[in-house]
Amino acid sequence: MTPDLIYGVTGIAVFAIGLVGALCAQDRLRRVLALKLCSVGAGFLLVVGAWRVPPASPDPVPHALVITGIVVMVSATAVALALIRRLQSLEAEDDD
Amino acid sequence: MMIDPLTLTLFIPLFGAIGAFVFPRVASAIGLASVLVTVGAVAALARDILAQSEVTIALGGWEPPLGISLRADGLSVAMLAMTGVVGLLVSIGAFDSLKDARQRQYFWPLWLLLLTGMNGVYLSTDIFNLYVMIEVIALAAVGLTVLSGTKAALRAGLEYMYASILGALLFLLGVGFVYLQIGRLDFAGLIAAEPTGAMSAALALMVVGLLLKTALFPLHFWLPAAHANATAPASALLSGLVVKAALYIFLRLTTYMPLPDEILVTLVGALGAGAVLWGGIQAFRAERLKMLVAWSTVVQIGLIFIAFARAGQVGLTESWKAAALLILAHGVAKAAMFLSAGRIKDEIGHDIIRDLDRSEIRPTLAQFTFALAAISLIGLPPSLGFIGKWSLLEGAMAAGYWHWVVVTMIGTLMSVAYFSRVFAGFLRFDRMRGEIAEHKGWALADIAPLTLAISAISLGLMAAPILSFIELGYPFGARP
Amino acid sequence: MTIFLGVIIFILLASILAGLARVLRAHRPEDRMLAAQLFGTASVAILLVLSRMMDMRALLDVAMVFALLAAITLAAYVVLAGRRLL
Amino acid sequence: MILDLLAAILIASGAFFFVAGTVGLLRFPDLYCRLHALTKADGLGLALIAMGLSLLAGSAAEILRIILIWFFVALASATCSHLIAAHARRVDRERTDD
Amino acid sequence: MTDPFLLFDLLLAGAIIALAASTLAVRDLFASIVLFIIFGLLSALAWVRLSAPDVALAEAAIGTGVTGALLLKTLHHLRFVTGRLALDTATGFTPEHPVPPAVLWANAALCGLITLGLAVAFLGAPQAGPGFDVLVADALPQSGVDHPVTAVLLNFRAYDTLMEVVVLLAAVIAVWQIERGLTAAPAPSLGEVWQGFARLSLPAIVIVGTYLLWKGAEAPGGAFQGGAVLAAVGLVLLLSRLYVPRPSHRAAARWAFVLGTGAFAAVALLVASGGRVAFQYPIEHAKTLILLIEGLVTISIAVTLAALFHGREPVAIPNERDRDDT
Repeated sequence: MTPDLIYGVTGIAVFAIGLVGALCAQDRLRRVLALKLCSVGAGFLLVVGAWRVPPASPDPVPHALVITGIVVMVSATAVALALIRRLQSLEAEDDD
Repeated sequence: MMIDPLTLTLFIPLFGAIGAFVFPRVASAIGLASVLVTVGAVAALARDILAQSEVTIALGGWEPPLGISLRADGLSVAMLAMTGVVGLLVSIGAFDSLKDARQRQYFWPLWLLLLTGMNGVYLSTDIFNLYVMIEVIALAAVGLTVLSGTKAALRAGLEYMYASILGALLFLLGVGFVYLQIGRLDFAGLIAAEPTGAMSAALALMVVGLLLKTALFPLHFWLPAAHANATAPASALLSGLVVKAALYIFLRLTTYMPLPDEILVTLVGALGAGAVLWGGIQAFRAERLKMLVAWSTVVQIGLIFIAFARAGQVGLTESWKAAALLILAHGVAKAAMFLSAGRIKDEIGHDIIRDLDRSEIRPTLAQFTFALAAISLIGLPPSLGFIGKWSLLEGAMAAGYWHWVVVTMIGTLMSVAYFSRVFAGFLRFDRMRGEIAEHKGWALADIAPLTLAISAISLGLMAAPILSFIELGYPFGARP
Repeated sequence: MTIFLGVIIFILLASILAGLARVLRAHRPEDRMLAAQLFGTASVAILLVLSRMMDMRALLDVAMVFALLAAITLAAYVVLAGRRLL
Repeated sequence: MILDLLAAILIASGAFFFVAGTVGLLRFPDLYCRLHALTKADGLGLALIAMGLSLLAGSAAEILRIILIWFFVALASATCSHLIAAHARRVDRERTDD
Repeated sequence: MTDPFLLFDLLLAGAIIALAASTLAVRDLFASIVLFIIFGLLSALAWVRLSAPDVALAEAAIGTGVTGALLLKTLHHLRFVTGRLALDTATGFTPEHPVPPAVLWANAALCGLITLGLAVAFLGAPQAGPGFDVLVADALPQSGVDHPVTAVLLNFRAYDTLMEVVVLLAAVIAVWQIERGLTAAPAPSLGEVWQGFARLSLPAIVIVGTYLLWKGAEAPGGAFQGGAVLAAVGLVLLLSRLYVPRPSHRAAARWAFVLGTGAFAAVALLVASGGRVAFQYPIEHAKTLILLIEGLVTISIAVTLAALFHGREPVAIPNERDRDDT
């Protein structure tokens, strides 16, 4: 039971939970959350792949990739949330 | 010292986007100029490819697998050229047809970023880099989808956003598995990899992610609304070009990592067949012209995947070429069709197919353009679409895959049927009592789709040189 | 010593989770914000101990960022929830 | 050796205060009491753990950083508990006004 | 001897999975966001355990901090700014087309199968398999920096990083475009305690952000983490209304957004014009160039993240032209 095994399985489970949410969630905001979960799950897999038994230091390339992934994901989230806000405003105007 | 055209192909649209965003007043001029220069760079690159059949640059001087290298061969330059030329003509159309100052101000930077992303995809040789590129494309494309700001467009844009993020994340997880197994991310590593469980999982994840992004039936749910509700230039870019980026990645990936089982190949083809049939039915039932055109994109993607399915077995270069030709043909013709549909909508004021023949205004030139584009999409000779379909059928018949022949023929007949609905609207005059005018006025925006439609037809006459160009640098499999 | 610290971080994490379970069953949204409060302090403690155990000084920076974030998220919540319910 | 023992005692008692804070959170009846228990106990717990770790630390720079972190957490936690309490009170008042 | 981390790791992994599931299962959206934030911070702890402090920093600062603030803001908007409290959005439940439980379970079963397949594939993959370790170690002396992650981000795979900044730029352009003409809610005053805290913490945050950036050359930290922490300054300023964006600030904002991307791309091209390929920094100037790029990128990231949080483009007076052309 090394940490890479434990957290690797965790990452896959988190991705799967996000996948269920992204496919089934009804609420717009919650679907964004589900996609965020997927991205963290994918990040886990890369970080786990980079892990080496201490005292060896881990592989830095996947770390850089995950950082890139995190920044990309925050951009995508911001756009999705802006769309949600805009839509909500338009829908509220129509209902009035 | 000159900078090589390969690098410029990426950086010119990027700097153009920055310029167009920082100086919104002259965004159109900057945008048009950068697209023009990009096409110039692609032309220079094409000359290099003709001379040396492939160009590779290790960025930063770091060779893969540590660094990322860019590689251009015949296929990628063909895609670049298609993107550049279609993009240039759409840009000319947009230069004229985007009236709203705000739309214009945001259209150019987003479109140039999109161009950067697509050029990046066609030159990339690294799967993580491809992930970043498809995200660049996704964000810019969603921005373009919702440019009109209507509620329908925003809803469609949000669905599109969910689909493309999920597709990209599936791809990213696939990248993670590739890293776990082989510890590198470049194409050369993929080619050398042994097929193991982790590699199959990686391939499955990446393929499903890409299918979601290309909207292959039944993952097409986001496409029709997104493409039909965008403004005309944005629709042309989305349908003609953006979908092709994911298709291209699929083509490359499955060349380097063949699908492990014949059944999976058949499954991809079956999904393609489903897309052809279901998309055809929906296109036939569509009420709005742009919706019909969008569904026809679903059909065409299905057709391309049938070509892929034929090509699944090793060594069937002909079918790969058929797929590549269909991709090019669809890019040109669909852009023409969406632009002309947009012109028709602008002139008549609506795009309800049933009421096309009740209009007092008959934008004949736009209608003619639409018909020309339809000829290529249906696959009538001598269009490029015909050549693509023909090589698909030829390959299928030679190998005795009659079921694919039947599906392709049914799809062709259906496309004749649904495009005829539109032609009937164009050609019937008996339901109008009053004067019928030709159009409200000529526009520069008419020239762009017409040029595209004419090239979709006439490129068919140049199919042989195109085919031999695509083969430069051995894009389809290992070199001899 | 390492075993001892291992037990300590386990206890700290368990206490976070127990508190979390309680806070989330609460009815008031303000109660939920206690979770951030709880987390802000205890996770910094965990990071401090981990930096000793794993011999990574960089974790002190992570702890610093955690401490900053807890405060800012909370401020965001109070500002954004501050408008009267309609 | 004695230093290690002292550090262990400090860290253990710090952990004890965290547990106590959580028990308070679980047992106390209303928001204000819970806030009180949590902030006080956890603040003290962190201080004790920080002290214990400072004893184990190798360099002065490390001790300085630990102290800075503790200071900042204390500051943030005080502000946050104030904000939560003030917000809760505002909500309470509005609720009774209605 | 047993592994002192084992229990902690197991508990943390269990908590992460439980939090992920409850993020999506909880009915109340606010609770769901709080759970998500805690989920993110616990994931960052897990990444610390996997010896990835850089990633933990980025996840805590960007993936959880900025994202959490964004989510809270959106929820606030959904609930209040539109002028009415819609019960469905408040509880996060949309009754329009409820998914039949059968579909839900079918989906869950499908995803369960997929998970099982992926888990088998993961367990079958080589443990601590091949990687870039040796390549990076060999190339590090020629990279200009001492910290391997920074070397990968800004030298070996600088192209990816440039495109990542481009994604950020695309996002801010898209958000400005989407949110044109939206109005914001007035915010309450936070009181004296908060003002005091802000006065004390703002300089502290600036110092921490700059420190992270500066340290990136030899230790975990760097442009993205530093930028995110500096963005927190922007968030505090925007939240407490110490800074209100005005239409006249748009030009400056545009420049700030493109500064990092532009400088990064310009440096990449400039070195290419000197007979090298793009991104090939001359070894004697590599450190200077990387620090320059990092500094400018940090500014851009900070401003862009704050702008993403703020959302709409500051427009003068919303008139007919800013509204939709429906």
